[in-house]
Amino acid sequence: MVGRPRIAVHKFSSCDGCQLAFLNLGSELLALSELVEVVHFAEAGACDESAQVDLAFVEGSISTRRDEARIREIRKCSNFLVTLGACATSGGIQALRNHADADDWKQAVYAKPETIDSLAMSTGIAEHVRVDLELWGCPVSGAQVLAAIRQLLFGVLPRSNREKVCADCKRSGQVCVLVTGGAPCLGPVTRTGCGALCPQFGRACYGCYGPADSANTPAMAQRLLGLGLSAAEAERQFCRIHSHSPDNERAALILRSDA
Amino acid sequence: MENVADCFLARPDLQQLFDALLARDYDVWGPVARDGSIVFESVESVDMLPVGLIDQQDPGAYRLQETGNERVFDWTNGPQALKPMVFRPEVTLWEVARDAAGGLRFREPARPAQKRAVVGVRACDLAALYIHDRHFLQGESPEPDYRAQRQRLFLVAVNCTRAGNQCFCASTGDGPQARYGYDLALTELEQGFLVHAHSDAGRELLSALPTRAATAAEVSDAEKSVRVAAEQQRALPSRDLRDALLERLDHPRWKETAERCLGCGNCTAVCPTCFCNQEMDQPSLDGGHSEHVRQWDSCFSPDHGYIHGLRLREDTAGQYRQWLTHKLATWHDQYGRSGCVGCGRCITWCPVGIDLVEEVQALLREDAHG
Amino acid sequence: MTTRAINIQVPTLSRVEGEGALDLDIAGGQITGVRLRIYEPPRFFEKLLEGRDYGELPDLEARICGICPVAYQLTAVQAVEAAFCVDIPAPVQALRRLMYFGEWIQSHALHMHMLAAPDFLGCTTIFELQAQQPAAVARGMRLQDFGNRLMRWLGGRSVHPVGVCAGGFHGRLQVEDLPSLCADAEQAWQDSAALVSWVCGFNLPERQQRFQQVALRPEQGYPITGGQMISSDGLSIEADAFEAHFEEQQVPYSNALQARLHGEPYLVGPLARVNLNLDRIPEEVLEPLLATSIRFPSANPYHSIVARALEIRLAVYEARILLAADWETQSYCAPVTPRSGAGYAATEAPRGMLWHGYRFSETGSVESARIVPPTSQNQARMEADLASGLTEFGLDREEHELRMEAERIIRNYDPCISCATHFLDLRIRRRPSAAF
Amino acid sequence: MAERGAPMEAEILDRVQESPSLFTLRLRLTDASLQSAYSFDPGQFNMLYLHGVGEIAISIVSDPREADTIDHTIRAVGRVSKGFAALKTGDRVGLRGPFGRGWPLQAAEQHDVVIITGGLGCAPVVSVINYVSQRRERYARLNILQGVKHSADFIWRERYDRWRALPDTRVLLAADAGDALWPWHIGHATDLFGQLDFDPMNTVVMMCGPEGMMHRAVQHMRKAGVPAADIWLSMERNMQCGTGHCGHCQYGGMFVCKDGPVFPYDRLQSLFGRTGF
Ligand SMILES: Cc1cc2nc3c(=O)[nH]c(=O)nc-3n(C[C@H](O)[C@H](O)[C@H](O)COP(=O)(O)OP(=O)(O)OC[C@H]3O[C@@H](n4cnc5c(N)ncnc54)[C@H](O)[C@@H]3O)c2cc1C
Ligand code: SF4
Ligand code: SF4
Ligand code: SF4
Repeated sequence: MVGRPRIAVHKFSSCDGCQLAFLNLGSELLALSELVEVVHFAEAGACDESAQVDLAFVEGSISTRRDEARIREIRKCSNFLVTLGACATSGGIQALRNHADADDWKQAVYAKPETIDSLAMSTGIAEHVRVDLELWGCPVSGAQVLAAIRQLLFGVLPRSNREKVCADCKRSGQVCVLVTGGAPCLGPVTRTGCGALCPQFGRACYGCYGPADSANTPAMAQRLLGLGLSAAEAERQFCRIHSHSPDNERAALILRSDA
Repeated sequence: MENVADCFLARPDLQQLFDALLARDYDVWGPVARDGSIVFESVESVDMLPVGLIDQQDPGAYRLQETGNERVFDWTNGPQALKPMVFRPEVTLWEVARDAAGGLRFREPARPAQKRAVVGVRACDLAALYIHDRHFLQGESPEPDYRAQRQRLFLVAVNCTRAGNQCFCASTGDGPQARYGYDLALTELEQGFLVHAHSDAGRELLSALPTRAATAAEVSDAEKSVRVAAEQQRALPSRDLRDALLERLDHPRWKETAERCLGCGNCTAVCPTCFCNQEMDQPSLDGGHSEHVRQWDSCFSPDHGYIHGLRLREDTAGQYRQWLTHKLATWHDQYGRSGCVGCGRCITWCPVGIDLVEEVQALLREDAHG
Repeated sequence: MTTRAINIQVPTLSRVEGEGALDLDIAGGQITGVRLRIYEPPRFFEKLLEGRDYGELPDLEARICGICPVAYQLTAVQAVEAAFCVDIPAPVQALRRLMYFGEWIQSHALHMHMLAAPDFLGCTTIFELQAQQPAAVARGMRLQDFGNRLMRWLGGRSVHPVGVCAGGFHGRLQVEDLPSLCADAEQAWQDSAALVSWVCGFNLPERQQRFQQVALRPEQGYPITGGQMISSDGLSIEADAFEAHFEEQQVPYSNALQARLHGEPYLVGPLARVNLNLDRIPEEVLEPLLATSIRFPSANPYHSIVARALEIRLAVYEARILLAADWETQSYCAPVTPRSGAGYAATEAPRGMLWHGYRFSETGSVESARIVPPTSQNQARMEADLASGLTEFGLDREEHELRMEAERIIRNYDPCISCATHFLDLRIRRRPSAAF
Repeated sequence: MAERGAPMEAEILDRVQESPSLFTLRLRLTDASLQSAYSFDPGQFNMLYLHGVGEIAISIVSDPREADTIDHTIRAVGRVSKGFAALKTGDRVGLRGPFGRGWPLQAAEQHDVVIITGGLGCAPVVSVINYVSQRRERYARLNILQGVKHSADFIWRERYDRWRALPDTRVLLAADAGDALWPWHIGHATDLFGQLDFDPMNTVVMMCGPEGMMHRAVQHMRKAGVPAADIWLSMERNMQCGTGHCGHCQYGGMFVCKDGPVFPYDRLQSLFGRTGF
């Protein structure tokens, strides 16, 4: 990427929280706007969804027929596509419906479900188009996004980080909530990025950054049972923000057959 | 056993130790109870010490319990040794600025110089510190940040008079009594502390404390309680497990343990001798400036054994085997001893309670020998 | 007057939170249909909460909206506490107010500077505004950041914070951060006065409309974490009576339900709050307003942006007081024991009243959940405002002007479509009157 | 060596594209006194730093006699090396080094020399061949055996032609698969072991390449009667610091960065060929 790369920020089904990784940057947002040209970012007022860009950020999951078509168009006009957050990487919290009967759910919330365009599944972007980089986290942090953009501006890929939350937890000098209090902390199977926030607040990690590389979720599931959780309680730990990721599905399946 | 101590400091006078250190411009650190454990923090007053607290340690579990007595050093250890103070979890090694013409100006950051005293250091912590000194300082290229942190330290050791449930330092030859590497050592008795100085700075400080000569009974009391602590411990089968483990690289146990192991690296983070670290750049947004940072790493991290296109240890079994064989076997090749000082931290702080002693026993058990 | 049938599609309404579209029918010089279509995909939150433990609610519900997660968290935990009859100690209540005000400051500052201000200052993005008025933008970002800081202090991060739980807060309060927070609060206090004056200087259109308004009103102070639900027409009820007076309807063109009070559209949000609780705003807060010609109560919907500026000032005012209290490094949390029953709570989210109702099992698991967010309450009011606002603007204006005015009207409500269920895609169909 | 410190600034004097993914950077330290104090042994490496991106271990390929430049041949494989690939003449980089222990070039004098490389052209060995060919009279018979996967991967053909013309020198080339223009052996490099010309008891073997290839070559040399201590291998492991602190390059009890990267086989023997170390 030479010169000022053109960037786009797209939204699909989501809570908008990951876009705030940009909008909450303060003065750094203005500094960023000197480094890149924001071509499309509807929430910030720039609208040109079909413009050819160097770098596209995608927030949100694919959950309607319209989304499916849109993401394919976006892929065509984006050189490098980065997914932002849980929704875009694993379907997000709304993927909880993948395990339920989606029609049933529609009926419960809406009186005239037939007018609602909604697929049975909420899925991550990579299930539909090629993704060049995934930034996990619910939400991704501004620091994470800026670090990735900076490396891309240098013309290199961002450094891979395949550590678990525990690594940051120990580096920041926290005392383990699982070992001292028996809290059902998912830190040992969750990817880093947040800086081990929950343990800093004395509480168990609930896995919002998604399963880490080589997450041994079945062993974690056994440990949760050992801490006294019921199989159903343990299953819910894995079925939360990233229920649709394979590692969590694996653990949930084991626990369901346990229950 | 060498004399445990020569002087006696009455319990009410313990504050004077802190005062004397503060008066000598030390930043004084000591044990405090925080978040259900004992950690080292800045401590100015004895009121902040963990009075009447002991630690109940089991594989994967740590609980503080109240004893109702006045003793302040009856706990054995918490998750940290001296490691975070000398081999810091994250530190900027150097910085670089790029000028408009593309020129690079490298700079090393200023390192802290204020003296720091740590009260409550255990024999195993000292043994581990000695190993880290060998690793970070005594090679061909000493590590500047480690050196700066290390040179600040004044160490007040405590001889253990109670064995933790996971302690096995007697079997590794590293405790429970502090033998080297400290300035002052305390042994806690009913009424006070035996104090022993082991360096010039220690002797100078001791001379400022309101001590009297210890009685023979006090000395023998102290010796006895340290001995009892040693006798109560668990034990590793041998101090030198090098060949025994390297002969068992294909043992089925590695895979069995890997099924339980979460690969989270907590064992390496709490181990006082683990030294692996990774380096990375943290550039400013405009790209003009960058900090080159060093962070604790772990051989359990998938990127640890990565060379382009290949993960040398592709599964947890390989990672666990690397950890254990480095710690207990190939460490001997590097530093003439095992890398384990018997503190038991990796056992307690493992979220699933994988027990190093038990693992070694299982690997050595002939019937299971593949 | 237009005599041809025209069908215009404008694909994107920008600077709103979420995805939606607007269909406008103009026939015979009159607006015959306004349909705010919200097609942000539904996420079925109420359904996915069923069977969950009450303790999970703050983490799950935050994900309804990244812009106002604190609103969802604090409403949910208060409904839990109502169901379990938990008494919340005053310090916890004070910290909740502080955190919630943090969200108001963040959300209002973001809306005012990044979304709304360009409408009144002739530009389209914050980046253009930055080129024109760098000092105002810097001030806005300082304020936004102060709001974020308050949330981070109590929750670790401002989007989906991790500090809130039923009973109070996780962890220990980090009192060492207080001196610098207080210093930031002083700066924010200065900034907020300048902000009010700045906004009052915008060329805001003169409009006078009649509308019903709803806001909370606590026993004392300005509403945020709770209070009686009151309306401009004399309603005064508790949160648990909400369902008896308000109903949600599905309209065929939208994925968001529309709420009505006694069958009528109504307004919630900053303008309704200021109008109904003017007596609760301290004089120091109002001071910068007095130098201008704008007065409340106001029937001009465009005064919402002034109301937001005032609320930022009010939030900073209270934050200064709250931060100065005697805080200690300790846990602020009351014990919670689950029991079966229903729990309701209403709070004032940045965009207006937010209502939650749950039924819990004996063990504290959610049996049913109902959530009514502010944007779905404002939807019908927005349609009404569009009809009268555009007519006043002049229906025979150029289509692009109509489109821009329509977007400006909608944006003025700071609709959070993610909450309601983003991009407005405006279609105007003009027909000669003969077609009817 | 002194305390580990920050990198030194170096300027790219020249950049040569050797093949689509391989390029050579000729560097000079911008501080002239540092440059004149800089000396190294063939087989040692530097940590090269790309601004804001990171450091990677790269062997020095120039001749130690060339006192005013330091050459590196780099293959663009991943994030940092690809970043280096985009640099131009005149750009500045950081350099720390030299690190490690190089080839036993003095010990090898008067001995037969066998150099075996595999995979995609191996820069560290090329520097050895250059070194030996510059001082041809000091060494006895010289054998160069190189295997590539595909004939198209073979680069530096003219260099090999030059080496082939040296006195008492044998150059053996093999490609697993080759096109019609490949005049040399098609098949495994191991097939050519029989054609090597050396006295097993008076030979120094130096090799570099993928570990599987080195493993087969070692077996052959051992079978031919070369003592383990006379077979030298250049090892590659993840490296963060180059100074023996980061722990990433451990191979059993050895730190590849400071105890190697060049090792005599007898030191590697116990683990060599085993996965996971
Ligand atoms: C002693 C030594 C000498 C070397 N000499 C050369 C040389 O002359 N020419 C050359 O092209 N390559 C050489 N390499 C290999 C070179 O270091 C790697 O190709 C390079 O580190 C890959 O980095 P990357 O960021 O481009 O790749 P990525 O695959 O993106 O790797 C990410 C990170 O992992 C580490 N890493 C990955 N592969 C290796 C590796 N093979 N060795 C060490 N660390 C690695 C690095 O920290 C790297 O930044 C040498 C390696 C060693 C150990
Ligand atoms: S608290 Fe959680 S994240 Fe931290 S070390 Fe323990 S298990 Fe890991
Ligand atoms: S600790 Fe876990 S749940 Fe908490 S913020 Fe980090 S990744 Fe998310
Ligand atoms: S290996 Fe375990 S017991 Fe031994 S020193 Fe390390 S943490 Fe302590």
